[in-house]
Amino acid sequence: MTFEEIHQKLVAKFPQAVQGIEETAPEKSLKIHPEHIVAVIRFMKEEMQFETLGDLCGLDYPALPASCVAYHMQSYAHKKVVRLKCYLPREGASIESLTSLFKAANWLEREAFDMFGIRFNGHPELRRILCPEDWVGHPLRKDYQTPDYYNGMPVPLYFDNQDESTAGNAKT
Amino acid sequence: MTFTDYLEILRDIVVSTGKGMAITWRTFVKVTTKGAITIQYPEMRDQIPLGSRGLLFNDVEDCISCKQCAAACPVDCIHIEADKKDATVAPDFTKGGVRKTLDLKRFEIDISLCCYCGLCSAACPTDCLYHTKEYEYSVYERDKHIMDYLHYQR
Amino acid sequence: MIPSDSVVMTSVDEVLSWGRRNSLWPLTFGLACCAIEMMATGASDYDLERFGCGVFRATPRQADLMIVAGTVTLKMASRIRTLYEQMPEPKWVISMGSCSNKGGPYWHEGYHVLKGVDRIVPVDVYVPGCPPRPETLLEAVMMLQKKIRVQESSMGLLGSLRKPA
Amino acid sequence: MSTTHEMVEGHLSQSLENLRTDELLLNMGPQHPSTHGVLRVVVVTDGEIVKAAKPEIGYLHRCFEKHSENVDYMGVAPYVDRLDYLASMNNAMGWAIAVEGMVGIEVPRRAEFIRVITAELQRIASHLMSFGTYGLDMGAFTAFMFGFRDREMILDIFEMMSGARLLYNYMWVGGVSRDITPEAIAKTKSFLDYFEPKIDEYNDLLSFNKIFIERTKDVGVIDVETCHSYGLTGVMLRGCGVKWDLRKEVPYSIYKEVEFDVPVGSGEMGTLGDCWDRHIVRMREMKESVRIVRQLIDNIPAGPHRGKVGKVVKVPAGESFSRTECPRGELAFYIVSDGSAKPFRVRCKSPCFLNISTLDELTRGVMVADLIATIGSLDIVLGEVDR
Repeated sequence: MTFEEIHQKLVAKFPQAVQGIEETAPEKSLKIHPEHIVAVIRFMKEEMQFETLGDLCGLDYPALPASCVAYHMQSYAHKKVVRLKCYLPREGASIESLTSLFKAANWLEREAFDMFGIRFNGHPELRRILCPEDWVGHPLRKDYQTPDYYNGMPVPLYFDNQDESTAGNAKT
Repeated sequence: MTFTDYLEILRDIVVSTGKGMAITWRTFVKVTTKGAITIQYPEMRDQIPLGSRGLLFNDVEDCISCKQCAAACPVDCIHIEADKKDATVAPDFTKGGVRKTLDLKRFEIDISLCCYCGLCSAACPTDCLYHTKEYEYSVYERDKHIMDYLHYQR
Repeated sequence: MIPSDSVVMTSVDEVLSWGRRNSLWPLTFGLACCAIEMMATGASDYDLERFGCGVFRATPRQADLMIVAGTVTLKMASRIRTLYEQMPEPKWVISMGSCSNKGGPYWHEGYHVLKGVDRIVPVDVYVPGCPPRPETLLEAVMMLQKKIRVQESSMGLLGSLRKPA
Repeated sequence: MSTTHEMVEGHLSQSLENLRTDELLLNMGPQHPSTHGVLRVVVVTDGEIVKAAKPEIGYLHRCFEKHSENVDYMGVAPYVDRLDYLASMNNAMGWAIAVEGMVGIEVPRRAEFIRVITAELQRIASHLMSFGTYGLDMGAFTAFMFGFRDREMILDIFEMMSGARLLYNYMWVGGVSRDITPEAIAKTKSFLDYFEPKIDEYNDLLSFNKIFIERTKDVGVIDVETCHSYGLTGVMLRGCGVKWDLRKEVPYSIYKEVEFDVPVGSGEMGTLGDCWDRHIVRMREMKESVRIVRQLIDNIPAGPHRGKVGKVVKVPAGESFSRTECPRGELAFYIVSDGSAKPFRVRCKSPCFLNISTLDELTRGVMVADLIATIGSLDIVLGEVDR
C-alpha cells in the first residue's frame, strides 16, 4: 500500500480534510485540516489497518508563523509509517485530543503541551510532564529565553556580563 | 492449592535454587583457584588500550591556532585567543613544517564541561590536540579543571 | 610486660577518623550515565567494597557519603538538597562526572539542568570524566579518605562533630 | 436469647463497619533502589494492595531536543549517545541511519559490518544489564554480579574499538570513526565462545528459579490490544506473542543478509505477556545476537571504514522519520531540516517513554512487590524517557 494509494483513499473519504501533500525529501507527508484530524485517524485505525499511533510531536515554525502537530501513524500490516501534519495558529493553538482512540496519546500530548503550549481539548489531565509544574514558558519554542533564576537557583552558567561562572558554592 | 501442590512447589524451589547454588559454587571454586577478576586498583592497574579517550592534551608548539577544534566541539568548552604575527619577525614553523601565522595567546579547555567525544582531536589538522590515557586527575576545587595548555605542568 | 611493637599509641581522634574514613557508606543515588559506571565500580571488576565503601544504603539516614552521579536537573535539585539534609552529620559529597561538576555537555542550552551540584550542596571531591572510569572514582574515594584524615585530626574530637557550618 | 456465637458475630461485624482505614499515599521517590533511575511513582496503597501507581517523570529531562537544534549534525551524536546510555551504539546507529537517509550517503560495506557487530554486542550488554538489575529487584544479588562481569568484557572490546567505555561517539554519519583492529576481532570471538554457554547458565541461575518464576508469572500482563493502544514496541510486543522485529520486517543496514530468528513470548510459565515472558524473550534475544555476530565477525570485507563525507555534514531541506530496533523497543528520529548546517527540529520518539506510561494500568490492585516486578520488566532507562 504505497503513499499515493493512502492519499487517494483519504481524499476519497475526506475530500475537505486533506489539504495536500508536502513534498518533503525522503518521505512525503499529508497536510490535514485540524478540525477533521480525529475522524481521519479513526478511519485510518479502523479501516486502513494503521494499528498504532507511532509518534505525536509538536513543531514550531516562527517564519509561517504557525505551530504544527505531526502524527506518525504506524501500520504493522503494511509495514509503513505515514506522517499527518496539522498546522495551527502559533499563539493559543488548540486541537482535538486523541486519547479516545489511543492511550499513548495521553502522555505524548502532555509532552507536546509542555514543550510547545499546544492545548488538546478533551485530554483527561493536560499538565506538564517533563518540566516542573511551576515552570514558566514552553521551552522548545524558538523564541524561548532561558530563565535567569528558578526557585532561587541561578540557571545559566555564565551571566551575560561575566566571564567567570556564577559558581556561588553553597554553604553546608 | 492443595497440599500436594504446595509440596510440589517446595520441591521445585529446592531443586532450582540448588541448581543456581551449584553454579555459584562452581564459580566460587574457579575464582579461588584461578584468581579473582577484580583489579586491585592502586597496586595493579588495568591495561588501557591504545587510543582510549582520557584527558585532552594540546602540544602547543604544533598548534597553528586555526580554531577548528573549537568549531567542532559540540559543547563549546575550548577557548582560544590568538593574534596576528607581524611579518617582520622570523617565520615560525611547527614540527610538521606548517607555517604558523598566528601567535597563540590563550588555549584553555574547561575539562568539567568537556564530554570526551573526540570530535576536536579528529578535527585538528596538525594532530597536536589528542586524548591521553590519563584518568587520575580528580581535584578538591573545581577551578583546577580549567586546563590552560600554554603554561601546563603535569 | 607488653611487647612494645604490639601496642599502638594514638589519639582517640585518629581512631575515630580511621574508623570513619574506612567505612564510608554511600547512598544509592544514581541519576544518569555516571550511575552505570558507579554500579560498575560497585560490581565485581573494580570493587568499591575494598575501600569499605561498597555498602550502598538506600536511605540517607544511614549514609555518610553522597556520590552525585549524573546530570542534576532543576526538578531534581530540591530533592538532592533534602537528601543532603537528611544525612547524619559527618557527611561528604563526591560530585561524579562533568554534568554534576559544572553542567557538562548540557551547560549551553540546558534550560532544565543545574550547572554544577555545588550550587546546592557543598562538594568535597570533583571527579572528571563523562562518564569517569571506575578507577577515577576509586581514586576520588582515596582522595576523600585523605581529606578526612587531614580534616579530622586537625580539629580534635569535638571539632569533628562541629563541621564548619 | 441469641447464642454467644451470634453475639460475638454481631459485635464483630458491627465494629468492623465503621472501622475507617485510610489509603496511604506513598512516594516511591525519585531516589529509590528499584526504580532504575530517577523515576517517581506516586503510589496509593490500601495496605499491601496498590490502588493506583501514577509515574511522574521529568527528573532527568536534559533538553536533548533543544540542544539538537543548536549543534551541527556531527555534534548531535554525543547527545544521542546519552539518550539511552545503556545502548549508546544502537542510538548512534539510529541517528546515523536517519541522517544518511536524508543526505543519501552510501555507507561502505565494511562500515555496515562493523556497525551491526557493535550494535548486536551493545544489545547483549544492554540485556545483561536488564538481567542483572531485574535479579537485583527480585532479591538475587548474584545475577547482578555475573551480569556486570560479562558486561565488562564487552566494554573492554568497545574501548579497544572506539576509545570510550560507555558513551562512544563511534558511529559517525557515513560510517564509523575508527577501523576495527585484529585484536578487537580476536577479543570478540573469544568473548562469544565464552559467553554462549553462559546464557543457559544464567537461565538456570535466575530465569528457571522457582522463586523467580513465582514472583514474575501472571504479573504485569499485557495483551496485544493494550500494546497497540499504547504504541508499545520491541520486547514488550514480542513478550505478548507478536512476531514483530524491525530488523526482520523493515530491514535496514545489512540485517537482511543475516539469518536469525525472533524469540517470542509463549506463556510457558504463566499467562501470555507477563513479566516472565518479557524476561525470557530478552534472554533468548541475547542468544540470537551472539548468532548474528558470529556470522559477521569472520568475513568483514576490506575497504574504507567511512564514506566520503565533508567536514560539515550538509543535509538538504526535508523531513525523515527513521526507525531502528533498540534493545528497549523502536527508537525513531524525526528530523526536520531546513538545509542549514543545524537541524531545524529533531524529535526522538523513545520506546521507554511509552513503556512506562502503561504502569498505571498494569498495576491496579496488585501487591506492592509486584509493582516492583512490573517496573523491572519494563526495563526503562530514564535518560531516554525524559530526553
